[in-house]
Amino acid sequence: MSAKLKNRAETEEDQQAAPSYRDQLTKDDLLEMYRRMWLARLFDETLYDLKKKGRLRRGNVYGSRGQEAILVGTTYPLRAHDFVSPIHRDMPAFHFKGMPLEQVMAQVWGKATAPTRGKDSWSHMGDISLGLIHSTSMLGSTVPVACGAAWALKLDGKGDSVVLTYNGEGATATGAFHEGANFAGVHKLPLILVIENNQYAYSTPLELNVPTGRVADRAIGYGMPGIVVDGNDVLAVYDETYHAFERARRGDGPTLIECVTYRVQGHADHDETRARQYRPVEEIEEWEAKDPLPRFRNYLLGTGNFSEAELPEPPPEVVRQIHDAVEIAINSPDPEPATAMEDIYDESAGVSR
Amino acid sequence: MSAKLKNRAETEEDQQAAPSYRDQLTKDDLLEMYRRMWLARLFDETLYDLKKKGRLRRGNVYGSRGQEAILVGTTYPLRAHDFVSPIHRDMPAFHFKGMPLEQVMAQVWGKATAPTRGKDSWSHMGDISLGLIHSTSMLGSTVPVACGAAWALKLDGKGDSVVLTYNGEGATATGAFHEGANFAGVHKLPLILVIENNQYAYSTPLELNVPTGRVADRAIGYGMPGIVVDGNDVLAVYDETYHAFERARRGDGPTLIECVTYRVQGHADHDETRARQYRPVEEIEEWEAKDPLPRFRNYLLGTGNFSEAELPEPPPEVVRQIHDAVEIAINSPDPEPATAMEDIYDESAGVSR
Amino acid sequence: MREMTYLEAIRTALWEEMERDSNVFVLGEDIARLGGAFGVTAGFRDRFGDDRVVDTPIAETAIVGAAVGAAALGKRPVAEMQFIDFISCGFDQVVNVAATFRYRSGGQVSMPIVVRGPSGGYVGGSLYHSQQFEAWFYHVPGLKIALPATAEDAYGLMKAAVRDNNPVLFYEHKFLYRRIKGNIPSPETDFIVPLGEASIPRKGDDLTIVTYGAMVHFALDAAKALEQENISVEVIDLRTIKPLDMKTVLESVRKTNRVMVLHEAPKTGGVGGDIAARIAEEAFMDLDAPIARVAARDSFVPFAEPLEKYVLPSVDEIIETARRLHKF
Amino acid sequence: MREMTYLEAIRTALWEEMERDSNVFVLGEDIARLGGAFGVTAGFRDRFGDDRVVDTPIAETAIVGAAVGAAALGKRPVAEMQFIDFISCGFDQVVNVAATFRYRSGGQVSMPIVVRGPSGGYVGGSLYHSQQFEAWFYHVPGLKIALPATAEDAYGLMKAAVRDNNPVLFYEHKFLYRRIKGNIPSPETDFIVPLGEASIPRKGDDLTIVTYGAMVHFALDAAKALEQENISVEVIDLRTIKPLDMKTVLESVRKTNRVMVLHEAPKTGGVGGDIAARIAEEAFMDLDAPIARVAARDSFVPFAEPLEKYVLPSVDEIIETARRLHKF
Ligand SMILES: Cc1ncc(C[n+]2csc(CCOP(=O)(O)OP(=O)(O)O)c2C)c(N)n1
Ligand SMILES: Cc1ncc(C[n+]2csc(CCOP(=O)(O)OP(=O)(O)O)c2C)c(N)n1
Ligand SMILES: [Mg+2]
Ligand SMILES: [Mg+2]
Repeated sequence: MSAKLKNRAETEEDQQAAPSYRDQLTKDDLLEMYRRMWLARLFDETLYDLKKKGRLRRGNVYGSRGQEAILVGTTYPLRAHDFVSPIHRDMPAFHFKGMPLEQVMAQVWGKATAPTRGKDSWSHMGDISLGLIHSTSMLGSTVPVACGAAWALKLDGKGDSVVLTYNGEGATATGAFHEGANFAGVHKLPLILVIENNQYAYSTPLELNVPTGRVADRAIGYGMPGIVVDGNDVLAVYDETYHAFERARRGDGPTLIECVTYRVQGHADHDETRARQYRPVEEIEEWEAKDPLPRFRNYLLGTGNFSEAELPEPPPEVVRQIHDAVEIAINSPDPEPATAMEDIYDESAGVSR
Repeated sequence: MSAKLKNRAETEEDQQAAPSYRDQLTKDDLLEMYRRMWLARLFDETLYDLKKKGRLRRGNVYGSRGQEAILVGTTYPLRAHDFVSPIHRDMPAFHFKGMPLEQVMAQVWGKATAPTRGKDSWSHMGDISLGLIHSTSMLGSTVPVACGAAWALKLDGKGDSVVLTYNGEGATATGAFHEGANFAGVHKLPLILVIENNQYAYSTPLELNVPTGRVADRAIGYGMPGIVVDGNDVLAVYDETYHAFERARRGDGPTLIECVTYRVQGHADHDETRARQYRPVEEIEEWEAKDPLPRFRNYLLGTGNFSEAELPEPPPEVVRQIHDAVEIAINSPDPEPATAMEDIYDESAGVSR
Repeated sequence: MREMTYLEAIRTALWEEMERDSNVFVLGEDIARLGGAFGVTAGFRDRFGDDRVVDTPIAETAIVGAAVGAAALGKRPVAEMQFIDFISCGFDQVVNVAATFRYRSGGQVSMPIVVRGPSGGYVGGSLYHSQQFEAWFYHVPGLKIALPATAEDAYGLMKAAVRDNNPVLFYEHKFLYRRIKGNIPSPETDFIVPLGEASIPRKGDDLTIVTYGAMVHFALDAAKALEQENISVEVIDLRTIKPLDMKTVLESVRKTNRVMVLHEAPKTGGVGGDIAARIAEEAFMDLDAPIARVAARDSFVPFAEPLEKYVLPSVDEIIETARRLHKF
Repeated sequence: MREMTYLEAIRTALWEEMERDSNVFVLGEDIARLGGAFGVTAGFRDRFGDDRVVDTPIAETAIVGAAVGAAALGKRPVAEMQFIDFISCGFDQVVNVAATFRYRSGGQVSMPIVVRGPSGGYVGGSLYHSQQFEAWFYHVPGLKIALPATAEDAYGLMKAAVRDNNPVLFYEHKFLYRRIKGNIPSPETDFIVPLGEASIPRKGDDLTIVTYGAMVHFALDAAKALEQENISVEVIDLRTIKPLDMKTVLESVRKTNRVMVLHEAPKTGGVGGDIAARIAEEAFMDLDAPIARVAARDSFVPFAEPLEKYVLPSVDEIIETARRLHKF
């Protein structure tokens, strides 16, 4: 009845049998991943900076600094027909899944050109045609929705498509997370639960949301593999995500991947001061030293396949890309007031009789 | 950080070290447990019978037939200052925790003398002075409430008191169960989660609520021991419950005890026909043969300490007890209509200024 | 024409919609193997298979959420709450995920889901199997709410709900499930009852009762009794409260000049207050008497029969209120 | 007297109640180590310790449920929702567990819990950080609901809420947190504001505005402007909508004969409909004009400033409506 599940990473045979997908990455792939890590970093830095300068008008900035390896490593294996549901700390993921950067920025500025047309803020957006599923503020609530998306794919015979959700370790305490993860486990849905375990939920340390300190322990009850991976190692994250994709595509059901990392900044831009009070500054410094960007760069240099010049810090085209997107967003039109009343209902006839 | 938890029953050293509390039960204890098993059985049979005869007026009967060993084994270690929250299939547990049987029956008949004074039905009752915490219909929702009760005990320095909740295996799929169990794990509360795994939630087989088929697997994520015990063996259940009590009293936090059993009847009295259609009749028969009552009786006889005459089937005083309670309940007054508007608010002044 | 009970009418509507459109599927607790606690989906699993008739874990948040996710990808899920009372456990998904989805998507995504289940009292269901808290959802933009009173409407509204591109909460009344029958048009007629159109099951001149759900039958009983007293009552069955057919209501009020709003939910904060306020706003000068509200007392639905009777509205109360209105 | 902001007043009231009664404790997300997202419980952990200032997992159902369980055993918990919007995730515990507990216990058990948190719009919080869906709870028997508009009331109502033996939902308005100040009586006076008593922050003769929460300030601004036009406005601040002080409302209406009900929540299904219906029932003959309702448009609270402004009520809208009422 109950196949006792072990964490895959702990199963030796499995580890040996598993192909290392990272070895199949080309030099172009690696350069693109490097570029994306920088894009995420600069996205974060730019918005922090503009917020400080009072140029953001409204809304908070939930930074992903230090978590770039997760965003890049989990999105890189995705194809157009896969689905992703990013949450507050995953803004760059929208772009990595196909949303033009100026649209992501337009959302930050609440512009008419944003996917929500200024209706909602920050990460509460999506674009189904790009495989981006909208989330709400309520933590954990994307998981049930992702189950439904996976069910739709199943009904349409799209067995090759996979749905990926992000959650912080704190969000795994919610009932919504549990009901969704359990639903996925029961019905063996093609779902990947990426947990960004950055050690804190706002001010709340890991152990106050996750009793064992190990989110992957939850996976056992859901009958799915629970993988623990170094979340600051982009290629390790890539590898585990790829494995999970393969598993889902084979019909073997969902996987939980706990990416262990650290939130080096405050919970949001307004939290910088307090975030250095409710936790040890040494802890922050320790993790800043594990910054995934120089780490990846050093790795690439170490392979001997890359020159210093090929790995600029930052890549100038990324700087330009971010800059242009911000400019476009800022210069885009605000929504007309009366559009506030549009799209509450779909007024179309529905399906024909 | 994360102590890898094993199911205690699987840890050999632990099993050897653990004292067998059942050995400390006296002959009187065993006779009392035998009597209680019969009380639960007759409670069930009587209400089924009266419902069939149309004498119940309103409400369904959720039977506990076949699950008596759990009700008796988990309540026997309880002291007056412990707390219990029974749910729909646990009606006899109210009595085992101190509620006079005629009161339990009065609740079934919606009488003015019932703990809810006719306001609510079946198991949605309690008596805080007896350590019985009220539940609602919404499955899983007692677990958060139990956490709060445990917190109150903690604030009052009543470290010796323990809170015990019941849930079906199906209810462990709810968000409320998860949030409560996780809360208890995080705060190491003196809570015992008894899971009556009777293989079905209404018509839904175990695996559609519990992906691994093993509820105890969930305990791992909650950082608590997850024990699996033969739910038809009253002394095994007693032993494991006692262990969990000791653990809670030592300050070692919550325990999940999965009692494996079977719902030999329908989900409720109205479900008898369909319950033999949505599952194999052979399965039912197989489990009927594992009836915990004859099993316990045979065990007692086998010890050589009991004569056949000491273990009547059923004990006549229990028959009388049930009969009397029903008579009292039926002859008790109905609530006055206008009392429907009482106790919506506590009109008293609250705490003094 | 096919004679069927209210319950069979719902079952038939769902069945036919699943036959018609392979995007329609049903999910919920015990709906496949059991065919639902009340049998609304009996036989569905054999006909449509496990992929379109989905037994779920006990998890209302996941049930509603899964419906939302499937709808975002073009499906038309119908989610059952075993009792509508349990919608409180999936509340966030209804009000914050489903209702807002189209809005948040800037109009890109439609949300054609139906959340249905047995509601209402008068069957001894007690606090958690008798609720009709439709007012919670009435307050939330983006939702629609249907509460059929007859078998025909249950059939026609369910078809409209499944075909609508918005989230529809479908309050079936368990008291009516097997108590009433109706003549259901044959599937070829493709009969539906559009959401947002009230019906007038009884015409009258002296006063209007605006109501919905099981209370329609109470209103009709009262109207019949009042006929003896030469009080001519018009009964409006709203059928859906969201959208709300104020046109029909106002036309009637302008004719009768006296109106009673009637519902089964507790009076305070019920939909009746809002409807009364709208009538007062839009037909103030037409009113010859204060608008009366008849509703449950502000309590929970208790278990014991004398208590339940005391709390829920009765035909007698409607009659008395009508007399008072008429005399005013 | 101590001058403090609205937020400090709440913080001080909670602090003093915890000093006074060791049964009072607070729980919620980030309330101990952080002192709360807005700092309402800043410093509490140091003073009262981890047992009485409890950082919880992200689990609103568990937070409300734990409050309920502790209250059943005699404690007086105050649970924070980091934003009141997240109460949708603990909804079942509020409406089905807390609200009903005393009833289900046949009167044995009291349920002295407070569920509090920042609510309301006008700060760019968007759909999930701007809600004021108090109407959901207004409809549920067994609950009380306070929505203070001033620092003094925030202080006095919080003290009353903590001391009350029933579940109280305490809607703090985040727009007011640091924007307004008040003079708070010293603790020795043991000042409280009883639940269920409206205040009249401005007397007037021509029309009455019945409102609560942040809208009180909008009403006062409008009244001031209307004074220029010789329209004398009486403003009633309900302070709690459950219990509802109809006595004060009716007295005012009988004097002014014209009334506007004003709230920040969407109009349809809002508390305003119920209050308007009650006024019409109880003072029909005193009304010289239809009761007006001013509320948010039936939409969600959108993010972009032009959109948020369009949806939420404005002082201008109140002024225009008052003029219309006055002319009627
Ligand atoms: C249901 C719910 N409760 C509370 C919040 C408020 N909140 C927003 S972010 C956050 C912390 C999230 O922590 P975690 O899940 O670990 O993600 P992280 O921010 O660390 O990436 C909280 C409590 C929320 N958004 N949703
Ligand atoms: C939240 C919620 N959803 C649905 C129900 C309807 N319901 C009542 S009992 C039941 C099955 C319970 O199964 P399980 O938890 O295994 O307990 P058992 O009846 O087998 O003892 C269901 C679905 C409910 N009471 N609460
Ligand atoms: Mg985190
Ligand atoms: Mg079961």
